[in-house]
Amino acid sequence: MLEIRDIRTSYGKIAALKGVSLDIADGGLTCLLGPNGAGKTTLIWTIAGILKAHSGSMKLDGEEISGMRPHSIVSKGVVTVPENRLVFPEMTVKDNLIAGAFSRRKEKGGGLDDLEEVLERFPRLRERANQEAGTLSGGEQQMLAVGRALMARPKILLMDEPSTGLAPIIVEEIFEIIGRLRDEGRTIFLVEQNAHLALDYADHFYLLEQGHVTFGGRPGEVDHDELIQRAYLGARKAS
Amino acid sequence: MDAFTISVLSNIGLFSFLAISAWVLLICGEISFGQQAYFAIGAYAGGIATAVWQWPFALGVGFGVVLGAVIGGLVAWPTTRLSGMHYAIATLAFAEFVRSCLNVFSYQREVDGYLTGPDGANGFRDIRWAYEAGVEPLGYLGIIAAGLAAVIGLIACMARGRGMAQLRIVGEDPILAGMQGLNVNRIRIAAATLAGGIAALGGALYAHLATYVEPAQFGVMIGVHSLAYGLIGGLGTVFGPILGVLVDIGLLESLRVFSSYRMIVFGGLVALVLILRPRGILDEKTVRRIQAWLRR
Amino acid sequence: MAAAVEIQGLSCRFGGVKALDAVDIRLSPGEVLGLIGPNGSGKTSLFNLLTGHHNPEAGAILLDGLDLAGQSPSQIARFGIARTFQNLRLLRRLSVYENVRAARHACAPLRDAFWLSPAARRQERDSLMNLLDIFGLSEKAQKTPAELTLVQMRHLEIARLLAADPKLVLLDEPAAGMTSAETQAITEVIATHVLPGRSAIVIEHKMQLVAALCPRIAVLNAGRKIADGPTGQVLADSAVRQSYFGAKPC
Amino acid sequence: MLLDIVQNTLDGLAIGSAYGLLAIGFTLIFGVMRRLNIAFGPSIMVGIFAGAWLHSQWSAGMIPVFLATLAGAVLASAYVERISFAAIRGDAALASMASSFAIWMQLEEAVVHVFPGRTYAFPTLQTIPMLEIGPVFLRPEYLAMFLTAAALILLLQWILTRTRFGLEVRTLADNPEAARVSGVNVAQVAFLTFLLAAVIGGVAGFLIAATDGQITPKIGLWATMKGLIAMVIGGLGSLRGALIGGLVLGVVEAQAQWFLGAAGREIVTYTLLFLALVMLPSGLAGRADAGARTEALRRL
Repeated sequence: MLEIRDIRTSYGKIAALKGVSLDIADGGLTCLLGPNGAGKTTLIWTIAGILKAHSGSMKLDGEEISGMRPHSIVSKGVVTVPENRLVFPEMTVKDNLIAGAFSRRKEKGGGLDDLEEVLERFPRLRERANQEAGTLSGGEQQMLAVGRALMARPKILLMDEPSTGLAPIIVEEIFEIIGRLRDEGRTIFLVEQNAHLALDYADHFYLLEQGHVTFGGRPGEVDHDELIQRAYLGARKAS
Repeated sequence: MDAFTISVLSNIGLFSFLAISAWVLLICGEISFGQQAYFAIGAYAGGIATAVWQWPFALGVGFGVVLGAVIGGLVAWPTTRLSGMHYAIATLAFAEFVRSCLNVFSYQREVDGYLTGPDGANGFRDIRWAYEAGVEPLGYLGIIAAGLAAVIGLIACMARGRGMAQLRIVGEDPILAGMQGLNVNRIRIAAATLAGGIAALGGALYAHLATYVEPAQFGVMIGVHSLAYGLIGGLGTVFGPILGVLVDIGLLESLRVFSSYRMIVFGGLVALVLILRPRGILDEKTVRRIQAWLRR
Repeated sequence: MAAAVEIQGLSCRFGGVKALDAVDIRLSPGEVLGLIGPNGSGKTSLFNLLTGHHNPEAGAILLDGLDLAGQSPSQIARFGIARTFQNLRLLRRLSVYENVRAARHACAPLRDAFWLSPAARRQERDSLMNLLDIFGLSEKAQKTPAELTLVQMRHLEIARLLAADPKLVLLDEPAAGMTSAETQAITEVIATHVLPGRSAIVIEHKMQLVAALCPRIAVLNAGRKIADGPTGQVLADSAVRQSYFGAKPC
Repeated sequence: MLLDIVQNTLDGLAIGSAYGLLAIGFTLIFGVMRRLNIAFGPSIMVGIFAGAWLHSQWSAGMIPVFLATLAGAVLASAYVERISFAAIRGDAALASMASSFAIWMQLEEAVVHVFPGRTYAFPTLQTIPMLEIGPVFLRPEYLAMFLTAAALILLLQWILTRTRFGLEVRTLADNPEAARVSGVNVAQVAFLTFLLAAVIGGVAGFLIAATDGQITPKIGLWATMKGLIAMVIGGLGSLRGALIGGLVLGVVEAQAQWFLGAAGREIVTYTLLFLALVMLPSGLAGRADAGARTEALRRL
């Protein structure tokens, strides 16, 4: 569905992505693993159009999306759930969700027809629909961020470290939600630190190190422990 | 030099004090809309000292500078903890407060048979030291240049010492500055004291050149102008604000051909410069490059 | 002079989220502690509390028996605590040299603001250039940080930290974004230049660095300390592996 | 004495409602851009002179003059936005402010060029007789000013809470990064917010000019000062605060003017402003300036 070819992005003179190529297949969960500072978040922001790649191409169903502005990319159906649960803290939960449907303004009903469905999916949000989002707990804010993204009817959902800063029990809850979304046949691209958990849900994964994709495959094809050893513990092993 | 050139150069010199004063605070990360207050304080205090009290010129100017610096420090003491916008408006409020106080400030004494001294909104006439001492406009330009050289010299010393670096670190990242052990509040108060003194020096010199000052001359407009000079000229060096003044007053005068369109032309020019160079013409990077080139 | 650190029952919260929950950590003089845990587990919050940027909700921090609670960050810096930052905190518009020199301006007498004798200037310059030399940055002294590579920026932060000659150093992911070889190099630099004569707490995800530098590690998870002890032992602990590397026990 | 105070309060509330509108214009721009547009007042001034021109040329009635005022303010604001905000990178807040000052000089010069005299006449509402409510007088133009301002604020409230555009404005003010990932066209919304602010400011300018009956180019400086001050008194970034700030400023000015005269009014106003800033930096609306602080700490 999304073909990324040789994307290079840098901050000032620091090259963060040094030619990244990967494919996000239609339906299913593609996972990107890698240590801190490898460029995972940079890749998400680049796909979302907030950072500009200075070379390379990104094709969504054959259509080039690199160079488009962020709002155009959202309206093409590539929607981000950013790290650290970027919600609108001073707006109500409901308004946060409505904000998710901005890209669908031209549709009949302004794209608000999914509001009920999203509230159905997250009963905790329905209870707090008129509360300010800043008053929600971390896990609820993460649900809200996912819900907001769903309001845009995404073709691809980009999720950046949904487990950051959450207690383990909440992380499991979030991953159950992600698993459910995958089972519904949605296309998800997940960046995650928690490798074991991510590999349990992933259909396909890539390993990003130092701005390069150094490994790609299916979970189970390789020894997970060895992979994690490599990605997170910095041990040098031949691949 | 003809009279016109001398008066233009004198104006450039006097505005430079005000511009440098605002620049010192900009370096320290603070936007002040109110440096004209210290300019006014310097002008009135210096004028009163020489014209009413009949002090010698140097002492009178010195009095103005000290008063400006002390008030600058005192005002900074409660305001430095305010965040950017609030600080800017607080300085504006203080400057307008000073101006409106001068509007009702009357202090006249009889000197040589004439009533001399500030008289509220009617202003303050006959600050005649230059006339009495027989200093020609060219000579007075020399005095202004000497004052400016002293200020630039002081700032050069601070650049060789720790002062300038301390200001810049606080201006760049006050939180990091704290973690390097710098007392951010104290440095900000010191910067405001310095800025107050510099503006007051300009004001005292201005009063003795003009011989007449009135509260209306110290409105917000010149405060915002002096802030803009630093931003246009560049924040990298003390010559930035002076360059800003040169561009404004120098160009304004030389663009007389444009007659009444000159503000339109100048405003457009400034806007263009800022689009191309958001930190002004002589920004930090350019200055470092020039320094490296000079060292070679 | 290395410092002894005692953290007792430290708690803090941000916007309703408990970032730290009754954390106790003791450090004897000269000891180096590795601090690990998943993202968001409160490691950086602990550093922010130590440097005085957040006030604890409860608990105490003692440095050589001196209570740091309520002290300003600048005061704490002068007591001898210095740190680096996970996201790098460099003065963007100042030169590399001025970035290192930033650590030398604290506590200077007022006279120094206006005048440094040529001898003092030369001495300062020599010592700072030596420091930059250790990190291979002396060539870049007049460049801005933006002209450095990520690895050089991390080195620069460590150089700045050393310029302050602190008693306790806090390193926040010094090897983030580095290759194994670069990690190896920075590990050696830290071991030879930073740690001797100092106490240290090191946050790091790369076990390569932690194992080489820290004889002891503590693990935070969701704001609580879940393990503390000799490195090998802690890493073998299944609870730690579970919280850190994922739910699956291995 | 007490009667005077009541009378002054009524007058002050009317003027204050116009100050409130100016402050709301500033707040909208500042909230969405996080940058200060000090050319806001001068843009309104352009509008007012456009209205005055229509009035003097064709002795146009109130409604065309009103529309011309809005149109002038909107056009001038659009120009400021393009040159000083859209063209300058978002992180160069100082440059934007200095640039808006440069444009201010341009606008003022342009107006002075077209209207070389000092003062110009503006159509007034004074044909309606004075209202008497017991012992208190109510100037009809003040009543009109207050009611118009109130209606406009209600309309703005409706726009911001009930329309899609309003929601977009709020997302941008609340969290620009999240707004971007939600598909908000940031540049477009910022531009439209600028124009919305210009309309609000234009109404305020029209009300003030129609009350005074005469205008000078100084009204640009005046509007910027009053708007900024009211915004800061109320607490940065809150629309409710901006309105409260405007009303407080209006009442304080009216009382001080009555009891102390023009010079005294200035001294009292600025002393109060200074003290309010130092003692209540979060403004009367009481919302702490937490935004800037968290922003700074987030980098840790």
